[in-house]
Amino acid sequence: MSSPRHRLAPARGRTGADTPVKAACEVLGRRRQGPYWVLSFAAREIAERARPGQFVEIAVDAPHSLLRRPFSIAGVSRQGVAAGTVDVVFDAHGPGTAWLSTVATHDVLDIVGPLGTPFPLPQRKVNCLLIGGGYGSAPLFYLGEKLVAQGLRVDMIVGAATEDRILGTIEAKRLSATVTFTTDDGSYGTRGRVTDVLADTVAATGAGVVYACGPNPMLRAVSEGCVELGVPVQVAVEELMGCGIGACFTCVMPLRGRDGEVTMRRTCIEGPVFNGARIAWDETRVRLGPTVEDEPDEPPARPTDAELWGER
Amino acid sequence: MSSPRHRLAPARGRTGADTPVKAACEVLGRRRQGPYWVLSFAAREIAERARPGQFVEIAVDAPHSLLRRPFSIAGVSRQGVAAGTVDVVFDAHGPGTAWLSTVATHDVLDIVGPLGTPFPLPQRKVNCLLIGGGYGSAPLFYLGEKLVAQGLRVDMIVGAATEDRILGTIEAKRLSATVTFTTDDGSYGTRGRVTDVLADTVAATGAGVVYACGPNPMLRAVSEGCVELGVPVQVAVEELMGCGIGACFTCVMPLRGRDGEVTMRRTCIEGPVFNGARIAWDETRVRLGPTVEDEPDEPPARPTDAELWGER
Amino acid sequence: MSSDVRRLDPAEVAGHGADRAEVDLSTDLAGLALPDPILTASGCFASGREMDRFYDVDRIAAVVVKSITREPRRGLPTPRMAETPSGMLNAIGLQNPGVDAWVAHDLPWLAERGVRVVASIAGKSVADYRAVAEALRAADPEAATIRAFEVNLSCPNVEDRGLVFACDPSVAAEVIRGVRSVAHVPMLAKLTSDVTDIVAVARAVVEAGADGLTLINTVLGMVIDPETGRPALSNTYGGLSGPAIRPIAVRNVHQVHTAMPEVPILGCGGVREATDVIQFLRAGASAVSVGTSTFVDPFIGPTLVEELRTWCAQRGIATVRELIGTCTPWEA
Amino acid sequence: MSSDVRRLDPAEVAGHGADRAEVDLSTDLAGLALPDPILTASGCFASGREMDRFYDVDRIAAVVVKSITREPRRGLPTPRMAETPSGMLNAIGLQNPGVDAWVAHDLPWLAERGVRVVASIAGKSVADYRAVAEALRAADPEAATIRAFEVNLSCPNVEDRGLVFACDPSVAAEVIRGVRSVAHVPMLAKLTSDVTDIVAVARAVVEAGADGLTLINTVLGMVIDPETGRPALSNTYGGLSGPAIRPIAVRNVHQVHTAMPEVPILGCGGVREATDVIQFLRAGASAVSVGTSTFVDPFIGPTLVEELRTWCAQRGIATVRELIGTCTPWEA
Ligand SMILES: Cc1cc2nc3c(=O)[nH]c(=O)nc-3n(C[C@H](O)[C@H](O)[C@H](O)COP(=O)(O)OP(=O)(O)OC[C@H]3O[C@@H](n4cnc5c(N)ncnc54)[C@H](O)[C@@H]3O)c2cc1C
Ligand SMILES: Cc1cc2nc3c(=O)[nH]c(=O)nc-3n(C[C@H](O)[C@H](O)[C@H](O)COP(=O)(O)OP(=O)(O)OC[C@H]3O[C@@H](n4cnc5c(N)ncnc54)[C@H](O)[C@@H]3O)c2cc1C
Ligand SMILES: Cc1cc2nc3c(=O)[nH]c(=O)nc-3n(C[C@H](O)[C@H](O)[C@H](O)COP(=O)(O)O)c2cc1C
Ligand SMILES: Cc1cc2nc3c(=O)[nH]c(=O)nc-3n(C[C@H](O)[C@H](O)[C@H](O)COP(=O)(O)O)c2cc1C
Ligand code: FES
Ligand code: FES
Repeated sequence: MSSPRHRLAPARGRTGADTPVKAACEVLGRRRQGPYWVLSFAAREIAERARPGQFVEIAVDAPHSLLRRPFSIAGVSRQGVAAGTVDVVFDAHGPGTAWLSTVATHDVLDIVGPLGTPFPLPQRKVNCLLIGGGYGSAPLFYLGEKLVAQGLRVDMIVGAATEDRILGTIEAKRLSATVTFTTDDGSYGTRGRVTDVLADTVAATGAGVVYACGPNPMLRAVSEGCVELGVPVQVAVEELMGCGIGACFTCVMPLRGRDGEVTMRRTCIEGPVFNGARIAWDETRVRLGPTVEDEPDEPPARPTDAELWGER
Repeated sequence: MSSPRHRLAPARGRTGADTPVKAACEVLGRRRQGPYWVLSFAAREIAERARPGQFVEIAVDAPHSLLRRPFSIAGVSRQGVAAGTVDVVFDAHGPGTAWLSTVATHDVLDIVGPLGTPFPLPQRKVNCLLIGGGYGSAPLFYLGEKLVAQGLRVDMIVGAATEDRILGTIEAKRLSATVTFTTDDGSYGTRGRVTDVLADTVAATGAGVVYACGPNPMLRAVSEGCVELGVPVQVAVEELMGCGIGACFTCVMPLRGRDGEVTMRRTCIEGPVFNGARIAWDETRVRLGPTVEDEPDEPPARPTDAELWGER
Repeated sequence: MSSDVRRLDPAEVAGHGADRAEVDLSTDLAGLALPDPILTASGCFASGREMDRFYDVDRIAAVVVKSITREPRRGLPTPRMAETPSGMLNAIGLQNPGVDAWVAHDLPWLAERGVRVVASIAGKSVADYRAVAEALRAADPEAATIRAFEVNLSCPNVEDRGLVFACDPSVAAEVIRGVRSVAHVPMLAKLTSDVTDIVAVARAVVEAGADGLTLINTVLGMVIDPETGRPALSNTYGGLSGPAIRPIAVRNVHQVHTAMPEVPILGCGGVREATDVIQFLRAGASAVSVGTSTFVDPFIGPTLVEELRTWCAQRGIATVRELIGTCTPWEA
Repeated sequence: MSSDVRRLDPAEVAGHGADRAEVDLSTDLAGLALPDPILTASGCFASGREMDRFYDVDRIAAVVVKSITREPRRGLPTPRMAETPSGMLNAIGLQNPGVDAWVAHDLPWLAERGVRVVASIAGKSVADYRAVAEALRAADPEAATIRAFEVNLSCPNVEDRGLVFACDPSVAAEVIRGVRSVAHVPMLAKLTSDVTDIVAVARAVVEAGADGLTLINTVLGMVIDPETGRPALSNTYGGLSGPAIRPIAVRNVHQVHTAMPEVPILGCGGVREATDVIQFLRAGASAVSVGTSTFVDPFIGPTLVEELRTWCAQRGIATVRELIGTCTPWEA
């Protein structure tokens, strides 16, 4: 790809590995993946700093739109010909994402990132169950690669409303020891929600930790399921974001501290990855989607949150 | 050009020859002409109805922009391979015109037109002097073709600030018996304003009518010059337009009626072509630009407004 | 496609759903029966004739004509407008031919074309307003064409800048009483949002005899040319309109409807798409009027009617009237 | 490039004109000397620390921090925001840790970083406001960090919806007198445009002891989800901000400056580009504060400073102060 990348101004911001930058990013490609779009862009500083679970904020040029749009980082390349590339996977449903689905290779996007908290990686050996819903699976593949590279066993549950909305069947199979697919209508895999198979899968895979990303009602159900099962759970939530950088306080989730007190935490800077057991779901507007039907028999001993990554 | 024109919806509106339509128009090309842009688009209904002096209103997609932008029709093709093509010439100076300078061939523009009053054509044989300033020359070439086709002699004065802002040197020479170029800085043709050469040119060409298009201060000077010379003058003025279709009353010019009373007339529907002698320039914000320096000696007998086209 | 080119085209949407034809779009606005809830906004549709070049304007549910004053008004000098982010600023100064000329020239044309007219009345004094209403009643005593009055209490562009009737509940009420005493048709009071308490003004004019309310007129604003330091408008200040003010307009409608659910409201401000109409209806409006969007799309009225029909059909909504006032606040 | 990607980049413009370095951007805001006229807007820069991830926030002329209340505030439930045409609507409910926690955690960091702070004070009663001011004075008696107070009289999101201090001149004045009695730094009163007569409110608070005014806070608005009929915000109404309201803000500044030319004004509302800053200065503001645009561009503050420098240099303007109040209305 003959790229005018050298003409782009350097990203603005600090050089620290944990700080976000604002960069003019050349679009390297945009392609369909099932019902979703995969967008790749050149963003060396973001690629170097990104960790799974973090997101970027992309300025969109949709009519009369003002605010950036947040997207989870679905993957980065740090080496080789594609070094400095960042991918996001998105669903074109509103004006901003519709506009994004029309950008052309070599267009330049204004992007801020990486933002938010990454998924914490286990500090000890444990089997990891990754649960993705819709485009929420994208960042989990990125996480899964890290976990596998760390020598951990990864299993997945990938859910969607219908077969054609399942993201990354092949990636899921390649990455994980086992994959369970669920669809609401049974058009692919097990009929039902991801939580319908949660307990069985945890039991079957000996999962010691669950990571989930997808619609908030799914995350609520997964979190509550994991609490019942006694499995630590980290979820990457979505909330309306005015800024994505911690400045506006629009994106809050109620989190219960160890003292039981609930405080409103900004999803964009204290999240989007939260301990799912700590979210005071009752105080959110997130209505329980699917419910866990089966009670697990005799859960195996598993590491606690504290053992895994210190308290979060 | 392999065109998806057949996919475009038909223009909306009435079928009468004197009514405007709203059409989705495919861009056929966009090219530089000196400092200006020439934009060609497919608009069969507009091409068929357009007459010189009329304009179109183009919806622009500049950030946060709402209103259409008006542009004089610089030419149309009614026959041959380019049938149904309309050209406009524009200067990219603000966000709307900057955006327009980025449209690509096959893009679809939303255009309303033709709008406004055309230049009235003389009903008797008379020499015509056409005076254009900047991009204002564009519609005059279109007018000039009509006049020449009617067997009339056409002469031109083409003015601009500097040589590189003169539009259509070749077109001007091809069309007219004589062309006088003026530039403010003398970089091309006569140094000065178009009005500096007005009296001489009128005398030399025996012009019986003046048509002018360009910045309003130039039109004021030309109008006042023509009044002094006793030559009928038709000018196509510019005023801020909210709608271009007569609905908002933002675009008014003060016109003096035969009774001496001044009324505010909408440029978009009762203009943009007005009898320059009727405009109450004193009551406008248009400050006199150039002034006519030389008094003409003994102007030849010329047809009056009434004789040319009935009172306007 | 351009920013204000709409995606949905009536020709396209006409194919969808079998029940489109069955959707009942009719509504009632303060006793005025309307085939659909899409009206024009005063000052944004001129006399009606200009728009008739594009399509038969009797297709419009009702045309709210440009405000009419007792005497002819020349209006303000240019510049009269400026574009703003997602909006525009205008100061026209109520240019109009005066009620006598309007009755002589515009009314007959509208009558002949069978247009349902809402006559917008403006003035500098209570006597002015009443005189216009009287002249209109005299010209159309049977209300064959003029089906309602809209009393423009809120134009910020009149010469006497201190006097914006709609800013003072008692002054506004006085005007309404004046017009009421001679009005032979339902009367809407058009208010401005530029007040501390819109509900207080609304209450005052309703008590004075307004049959309904038009909410809202433009919001007072200003643009300065950074280079010259001159106001963009010759009048210094002007009225802000268009999508930029839509959230302000919806809020006003909701506030007034919540306080006085029985008062019919004509919603106005930034309507551009069918979903905007739905917002106004749910907030409590019985119909909407479309202003600035007409400048961008002369076909906006008929287009919105078709979009609205499709929107309702797709959701199994049998009549738009069932949407009015159906905004449900979140439980605390 | 995207709609809100700005064309001018400081790195690019830095090359222009030899006199850029000589342009004097410094200004004075009610006795507070500032190196340039670009401040942050309350509630749009959090505590300062979040933005310091991008650049040294002590580069900002002054940081107006998120409004501080006596007690900690949890704020409102989500949804707290909605996008609108060229703007946004928000209802945060003044989430903040309370003055004690702010003094304990935020102030020391700001002090250490040498940030010039304007402390925004909010409350539910005069006593509340005064208590916050007292606590702030106690924490920084020498005004080493807290250089001014901004009294937020206009937040429409407090629980007690009837009580918007800035809507009533006498109530607003009472708050200002309360804070004045304990304030040790210049005090700005932040007003809302949602009143019938902004000049009356401005006059009342100035007479009560405000050293300057911040104009304006957000404009009350509403968005309804057309599908569900729910307000887009859990609070039903929210504050409209961003470029959409800029013409309203400029008008307020011009009105108040025209009536009281000697009163310093901090302009606020929809600032996005250098030319917007010029509009506010010409309308009569001594400086501006930037809110919503920060959400779109974290670097907006430093960028505006560079753009402003270039704008002035290109026009031979030696000091931005010479622009203040230089709007010349058209001759009639
Ligand atoms: C941390 C985070 C990560 C995300 N990752 C992805 C991703 O990887 N792929 C993807 O397709 N989408 C993702 N989303 C959702 C995505 O941001 C929205 O789909 C997008 O903003 C919608 O913009 P729109 O203009 O198309 O739609 P509209 O609905 O018109 O947007 C209007 C406003 O609502 C906001 N909004 C709408 N939907 C959402 C949502 N679900 N979450 C947050 N804000 C929303 C928009 O940002 C905008 O401000 C993520 C959201 C968050 C918060
Ligand atoms: C009848 C008519 C015919 C015209 N024909 C041509 C033409 O053939 N070629 C050409 O280059 N220009 C023409 N213009 C001017 C052209 O419309 C403006 O240059 C254009 O609208 C500027 O838009 P912008 O967004 O680039 O600039 P901005 O200055 O940012 O525009 C802001 C607003 O001001 C209006 N505006 C700005 N300049 C003018 C102007 N000179 N006249 C009217 N409105 C203006 C815009 O329409 C817009 O509403 C014509 C104007 C009129 C009224
Ligand atoms: C150019 C223009 C002229 C207007 N003239 C009038 C008028 O004469 N009488 C009136 O009551 N309202 C007038 N208005 C206000 C509109 O009727 C309407 O209330 C306002 O523009 C908000 O609606 P919109 O956002 O759909 O334009 C005018 C508005 C514009 C933009
Ligand atoms: C998310 C958000 C939170 C805000 N919080 C406060 C606040 O706590 N105190 C205050 O005085 N103003 C607050 N404001 C108002 C801003 O300070 C500013 O007055 C307003 O947004 C207009 O400026 P803008 O258009 O530049 O955003 C807030 C605005 C927004 C958008
Ligand atoms: S989105 Fe602004 S604080 Fe999180
Ligand atoms: S531009 Fe609207 S009436 Fe002429």
